[in-house]
Amino acid sequence: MSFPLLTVTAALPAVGAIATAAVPAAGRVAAKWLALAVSLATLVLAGVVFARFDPGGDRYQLTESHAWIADFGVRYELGVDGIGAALIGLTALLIPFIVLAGWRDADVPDAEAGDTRGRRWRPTQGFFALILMVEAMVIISFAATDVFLFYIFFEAMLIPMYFLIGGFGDRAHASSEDEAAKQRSYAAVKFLLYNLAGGLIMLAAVVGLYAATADQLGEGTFSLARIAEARASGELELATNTERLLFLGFFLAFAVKAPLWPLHTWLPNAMGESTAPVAVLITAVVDKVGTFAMLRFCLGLFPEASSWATPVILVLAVISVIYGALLAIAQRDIKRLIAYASISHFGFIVMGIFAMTSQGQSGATLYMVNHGISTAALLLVAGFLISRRGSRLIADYGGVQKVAPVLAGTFLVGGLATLSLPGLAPFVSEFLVLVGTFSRYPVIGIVATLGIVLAALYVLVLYQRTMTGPLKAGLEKMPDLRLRELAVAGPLIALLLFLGFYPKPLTDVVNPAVEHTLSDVEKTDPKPDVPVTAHDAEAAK
Amino acid sequence: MSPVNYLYLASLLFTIGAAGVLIRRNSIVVFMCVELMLNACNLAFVAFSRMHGNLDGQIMAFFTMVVAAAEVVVGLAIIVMLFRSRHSASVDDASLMKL
Amino acid sequence: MSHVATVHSLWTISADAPAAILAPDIEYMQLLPVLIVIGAAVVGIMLEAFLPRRARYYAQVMLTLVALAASFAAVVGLAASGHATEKAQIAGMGALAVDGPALFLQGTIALVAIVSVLTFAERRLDPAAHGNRVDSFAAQGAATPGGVAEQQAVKAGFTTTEVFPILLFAVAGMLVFPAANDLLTLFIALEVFSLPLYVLCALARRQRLLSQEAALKYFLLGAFSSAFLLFGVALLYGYAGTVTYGGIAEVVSGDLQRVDPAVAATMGNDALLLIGGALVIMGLLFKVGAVPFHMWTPDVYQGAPTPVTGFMAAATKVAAFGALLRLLYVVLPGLRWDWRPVMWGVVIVTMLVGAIVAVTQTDVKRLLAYSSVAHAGFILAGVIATTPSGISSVLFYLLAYSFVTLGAFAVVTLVRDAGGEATHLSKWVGLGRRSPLVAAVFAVFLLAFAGIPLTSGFAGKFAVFKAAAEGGAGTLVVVGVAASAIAAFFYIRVIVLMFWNEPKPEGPTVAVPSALTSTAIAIGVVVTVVLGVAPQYFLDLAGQAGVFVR
Amino acid sequence: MENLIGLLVAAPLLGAAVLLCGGKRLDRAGHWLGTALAAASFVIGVVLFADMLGRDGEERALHSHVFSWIPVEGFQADVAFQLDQLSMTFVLLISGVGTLIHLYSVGYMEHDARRRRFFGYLNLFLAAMLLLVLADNYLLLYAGWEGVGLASYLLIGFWQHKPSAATAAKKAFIVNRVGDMGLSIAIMLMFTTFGTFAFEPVLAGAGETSEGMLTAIGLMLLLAACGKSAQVPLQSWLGDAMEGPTPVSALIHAATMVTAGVYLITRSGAVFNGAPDAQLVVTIVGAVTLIFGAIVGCAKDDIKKALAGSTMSQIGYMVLAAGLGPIGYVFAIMHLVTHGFFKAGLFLGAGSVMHGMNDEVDMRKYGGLRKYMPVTFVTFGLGYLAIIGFPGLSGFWSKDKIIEAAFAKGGTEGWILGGVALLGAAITAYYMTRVMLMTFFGEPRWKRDASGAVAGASPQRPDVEPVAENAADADTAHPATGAAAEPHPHESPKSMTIPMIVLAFGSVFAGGLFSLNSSFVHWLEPVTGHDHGHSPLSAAAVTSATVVVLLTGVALAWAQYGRRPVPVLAPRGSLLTRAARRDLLQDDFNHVALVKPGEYLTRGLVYVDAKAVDGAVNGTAAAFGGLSGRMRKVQNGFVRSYAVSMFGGTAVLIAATLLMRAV
Repeated sequence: MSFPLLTVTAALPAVGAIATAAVPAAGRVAAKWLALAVSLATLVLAGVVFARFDPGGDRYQLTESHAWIADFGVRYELGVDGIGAALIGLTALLIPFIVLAGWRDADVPDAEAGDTRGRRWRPTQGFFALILMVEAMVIISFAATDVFLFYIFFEAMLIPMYFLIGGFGDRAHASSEDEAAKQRSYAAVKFLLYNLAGGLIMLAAVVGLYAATADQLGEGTFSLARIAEARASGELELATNTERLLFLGFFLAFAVKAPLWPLHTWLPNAMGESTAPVAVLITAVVDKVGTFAMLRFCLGLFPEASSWATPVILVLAVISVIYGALLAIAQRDIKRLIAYASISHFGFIVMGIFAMTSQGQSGATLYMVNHGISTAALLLVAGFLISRRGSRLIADYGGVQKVAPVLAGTFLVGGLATLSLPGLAPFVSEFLVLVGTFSRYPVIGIVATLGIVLAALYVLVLYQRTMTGPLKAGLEKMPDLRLRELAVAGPLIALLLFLGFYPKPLTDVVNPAVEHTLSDVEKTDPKPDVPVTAHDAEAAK
Repeated sequence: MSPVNYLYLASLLFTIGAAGVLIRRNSIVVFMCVELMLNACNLAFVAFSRMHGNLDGQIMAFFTMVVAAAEVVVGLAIIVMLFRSRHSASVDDASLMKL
Repeated sequence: MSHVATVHSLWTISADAPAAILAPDIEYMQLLPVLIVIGAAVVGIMLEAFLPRRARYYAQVMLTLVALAASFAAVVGLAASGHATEKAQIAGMGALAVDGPALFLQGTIALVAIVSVLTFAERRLDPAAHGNRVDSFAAQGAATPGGVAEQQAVKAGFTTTEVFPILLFAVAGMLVFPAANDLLTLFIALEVFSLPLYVLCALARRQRLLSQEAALKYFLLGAFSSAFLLFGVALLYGYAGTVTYGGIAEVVSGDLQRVDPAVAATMGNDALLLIGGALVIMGLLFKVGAVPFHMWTPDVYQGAPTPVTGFMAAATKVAAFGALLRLLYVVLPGLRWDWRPVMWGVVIVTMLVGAIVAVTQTDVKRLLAYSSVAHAGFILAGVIATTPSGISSVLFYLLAYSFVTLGAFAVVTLVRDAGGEATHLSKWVGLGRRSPLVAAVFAVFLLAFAGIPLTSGFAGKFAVFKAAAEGGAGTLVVVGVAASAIAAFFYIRVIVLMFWNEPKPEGPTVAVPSALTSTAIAIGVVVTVVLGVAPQYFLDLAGQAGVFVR
Repeated sequence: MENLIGLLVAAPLLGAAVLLCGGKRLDRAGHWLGTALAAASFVIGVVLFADMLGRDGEERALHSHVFSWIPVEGFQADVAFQLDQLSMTFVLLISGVGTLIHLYSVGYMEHDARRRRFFGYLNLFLAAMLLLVLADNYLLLYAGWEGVGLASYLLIGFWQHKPSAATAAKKAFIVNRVGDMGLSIAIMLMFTTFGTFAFEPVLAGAGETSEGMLTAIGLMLLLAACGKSAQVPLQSWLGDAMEGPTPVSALIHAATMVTAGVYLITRSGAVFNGAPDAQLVVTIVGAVTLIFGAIVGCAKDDIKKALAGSTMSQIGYMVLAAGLGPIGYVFAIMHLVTHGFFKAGLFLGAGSVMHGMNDEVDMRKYGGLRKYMPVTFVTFGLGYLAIIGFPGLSGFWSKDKIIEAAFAKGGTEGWILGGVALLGAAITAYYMTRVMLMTFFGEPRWKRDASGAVAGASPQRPDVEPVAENAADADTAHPATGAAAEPHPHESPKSMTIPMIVLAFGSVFAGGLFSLNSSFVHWLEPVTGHDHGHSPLSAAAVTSATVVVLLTGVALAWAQYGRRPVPVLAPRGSLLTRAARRDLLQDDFNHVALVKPGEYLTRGLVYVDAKAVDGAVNGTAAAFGGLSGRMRKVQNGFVRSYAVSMFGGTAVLIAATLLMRAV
């Protein structure tokens, strides 16, 4: 029995969360440092996972398997393939920045701190504890190789997220505190109900999967390995309609999470009302579980149905790409703008996944990572900006670069990453996705390419309105980035540049996993019309 | 006379009792209707017992009487208590809780 | 002609000496759980009669707890000695079945009762009246609300310690109910636990008018339904010539060994069977609160003293579902194709109505009442799966659900304002700010109700849905999922207003409970989490217990 | 040697990184560091050039594979360089001119507080541009392509506090993005067709695929070229790009970046050769643009915008030439190089003028400056002669060849294209003469401080408004210089004049040098290929025709601006003039055709998102609420109605059971 690395990686933040929550009200600062320390320790562990993962090795590595709920055919089975490893790395990487960026977001206003209920009411501890709890659950769901285990945490993570969104909205709201509270709880409830509804549909599908396996294999099972093996040996033959229904059940849940048009409307509210770090947590970490699950479960469990649904899904994806971008252009609220931009990007990811080409899927996986980092950079800097002025409206800003050049600069880099400028990480993934899609579905690919123009539009318009031009009244005193904030923005940008020029470390890990997935769905890349001799020569050597 | 007729009678009584419960307002009367239904059941038991030629049905009837008695004890207590606090025995007045 | 002869032999004394009546032999050990409770109840009445008033409270509480604990121990003993499985048998001249489901449910009921007693005995919540600590029961049930008698009773520091023996009687009835092996026992048990509940409902200390109204409604409707049940019994008797489950089942499935020819002539009329079966099922559906027989639930839950509500909501459901299971699986399996479609309808309507109507409720107790209706629907989905996993899933769900319910109602007793418990939701606004712990605990229970993973609610829901799916009732699963989605909405609503709406200055206070209620709530939380995270052991238990003796 | 190639890019990149991240402490020496690094890469370029000359024709190309960039199954994008004659030409041009302009900027940006960042951006541009021309595959080229776009965005908008500058920068980037879309689609097409997008295999395999595919690729590449090289229909950004500091206009928007399109087309020669239709489109675009730009150039009173118009039209020449195929490639590049010299020189001259005139850009407020800034006058003059193609100077050699080639295309096309080219030459002569006269000859029109009065008077005059606006912006641009004070024209410092002189030499001799026994042709032939088409007109005839038309152009301009004094306020002018002042209504067109509809679309979608998509969900929720509200009414509190429901329920139960048995 080898050392249960994955379990520990996931358990550490969970334990840390409990510890953080237990810190008495007086020790707010201590709680913050504790949370930061835990998140960094987790990052180290994730680094170990990433290092221990051998691209040339088995499909799933660092596996653990224990009996759990025999009656439900559920086992506690963990294991990472390249995709999982990459995303666990991303999660562990972003959390410290999120913690650091949210350092002051949950401080009790002095007004409340004094009064008696300050004694019991400890929002700061709660805030960081919840973040760590989310991290733990996300990591488990990236590592789960048992459908039920995944489902449990896929659903459970909604609760801490729900409290993060509803409980800690940013104070930067136009109207009164009451109004803000209303908006917040509306956003939080919307988030939860959308995802819960999706999850419940998935529950039906999960039950159905159990029934199917129990019916054909004698005992019901949720283990990916077992199912794959049974399918390979022909023990398990899902009837076409059954498979399609089950697929839809799973896909809907993931499409809500991911969010795919037209199931996206919860995202702008959620991201708009929550603080920037939480918004990052939503879009950069939690939503990735959705796209990740499409790749691992939809394609892995229901290959035929996946190819059956591909055309429709691709159309929805490309609609998301364009639709999200157009709506982003029209937004007046910085965070909502970024939210719609994310919708557009998730469209790209889904497109890449269902293009069923190795470029597309590698691109999609890289996209998940890169989008996480770039959105984090952009959104966190935007958060710093918002916290300075106390408003999310673009119209309240202007000429910031004059007083806060560094802030403006980092913001611009984040924006350029969002419009996927070559040299920054997202370009690599976006181009791979486009090529991958184009090589099988040219029309879709071309339409999606429009997205890169629209992206330039919304990013640059945002930058122009907020950062350039004459200085808006009231911003004269705006301070530039503080050290803590630089510590957040700097590394992220460095990472964007590094991965933009040298994504090899990631691609090496991801490629084999993608090959496995493609073999699941029994798809091969379309061959070029003209096999160029020179190219073949290159490939040979 | 065939015992089956007693069954018809029992059903009739049962129906009358049920109808009474549905249409009468006075809680005492409603309660009496319930008792009537129970007695209809007794009649049915006895009739069946007669048809089957075994005693189970009659034993059932005895138990039912006891139960009915017990119900009276509890039921009347409740009704009287309510009457004392409201000065009304109408079941329709007891409708504070709704929706 | 022979027909007349037999009739004649019934009441004419024949010349030869009557056969000696041999005394029945009762397996007292197997009946111990029930006997202990009944005995204790009787003793309790005695205590009321003879003990001085001051001493009664403690004596009663001790007696009740001990009795219930002993009863539970007896159940465990029986199960351990294999009566749940290979030594399962019919006891008491065929009156009671001692088998897996019976013991499992009896154990559950005993535990539920113990926890309820803790909440019954709580005396810290209400402010002391004239220096006497008071519990949530009327000083003197008979005294008119607000009348002189009542004031005197309060001044004298009377408390209705009778509730404990009454509770014990109810428990006794409930222990018998799921074990009842003939329709007579079924009916008697039904009445034995219903009548005490009617009384308990009427004994609230605050808002006595509501309490009495609840009692009246519960009583009238209960009596009404039991009359139906009884008529059903009569018809089944008419159909089969016997009231034992085994006997009826034989007639239904048509394999008759020991039926005397006389009866054979007059039985087997399917109309009687179908109508009778429908009536009996209706009587049980009333107890579990399935639509359209659910309408008593909200009013009674709201009016009854909250500890009683908790007890009813948990224990009654357990007992009634136990009886329903036995009836459907032992007596009427031969009729599956007749009652299943009908039950489908009931299940769907119950799940949907419960969930939908709850959306607009404004009173916590009524909200929980409707949610209990919805849950009844979920459990029924498992009941009609007609597979072994169906039985075990229902048993597990009942265990999980009853403790969540107890915990939830226990929390409700803590939130109070001048007029006693503040059950209106508007009073709960901002609770999370004032006392995060209580709010958090309640949130846990709500999430369990909503079936969020890692809570017992999820495990149970998955178990029954799984059973239903295996039973080929995929449609029910889908409807159930839809209902859960709707239900989620109002659970979430409560959480929202507890945590994110600014507390109002005249908001409620949270009474600090004594160890009793605290224990009750703690148990609730622990069971909820344990059954959510590591349900396997209990699933095994339910699985082993999943076979009826016949 | 191969390893040096990487350094070409690395040096300026390093400079950019250091200068942008370095912070305040670099403010003092930063600009020199930037210049030094630019010079460094020029030196390396020269070394490599010498080395390349050491080898003969075919073996001159160098390859260097640095590292594997995006390795994905079936998709191998490498960071690898290819240095052949074509790239080498660009390397020298870019790093050479680039270095000079760095030097120039040291003086020009002296008073700007953010000079360090300016040099950072310049270095960034050099790095990206060199990457663009050195890449050995289209994807890496794409990276450089967007890199220069970014640099140009940053530099156009360098004075971000001017809304006009910020807008211009944004416009430039977005219009370029449209072109980039074309490039990325082209790359995808190549990938699906050839399974790769490295130059060698693609160009080698071009023959093996269908003409239709080649045409598609070619058109997409053309779209890219249009965006980057400001060709119709994506030309609208170049005029506004003049918002940037003048050195930027000289380097990026005259000498190097805007010519990237020509590079792309020439580089992809093999593709275009296989797709005549695509080539035809290329020539048409070139022809249209060269007239378009020329006309705009005639009407502008803003000296930089006038020059911008001329840039557009000159690039039109190059694109036209490139569209002609092997006949034209060499001359396109040759004109590109010569143009690089003289246009950069002209811009620097303009900059120097503005430097002396409080950043006044309105030529109507110049006049008679030759006395005050002799060096500027001379260098500018030489540039002027070069661009109008005065016999003997650079422009003459390259432009003349292009016109010949155009005629050599043969057939009606040949005649039309040739005619257009000639006409362009005439107009070029006209507007450049106009600039020359208005700036350096005639009465000084800046003596009395009229700028305030004029600026104040101008708003009623929509046609001159842009001028006044720019003047105002230019004033705010340099906080150091007083706004409306009377200018004291003076010669610029050495750091500015030296580059101008060097470039002037280039614009005089480069053309001749290249044409000596057509050395340039032989230099490039191995890469681009070359064939001498047979022109219907003799070379002599073309040449003389050219000379004639340019003389007429000069004469016309003299008649209009030389003999009579130039009015300080622009006359209303003919319809065409007014249209030309508004860049021939290109922006108005875009506004009506794209911007407005876009706004309506997005607004509409916002409504849809809120009402339809979101509304559907909220509607469902509300529906359940209403349903619930209605259903709870049944719970009316009356025990008897409860009993009724029970009774009814039982009845249904029984009925249903019996029914089940019946069926």
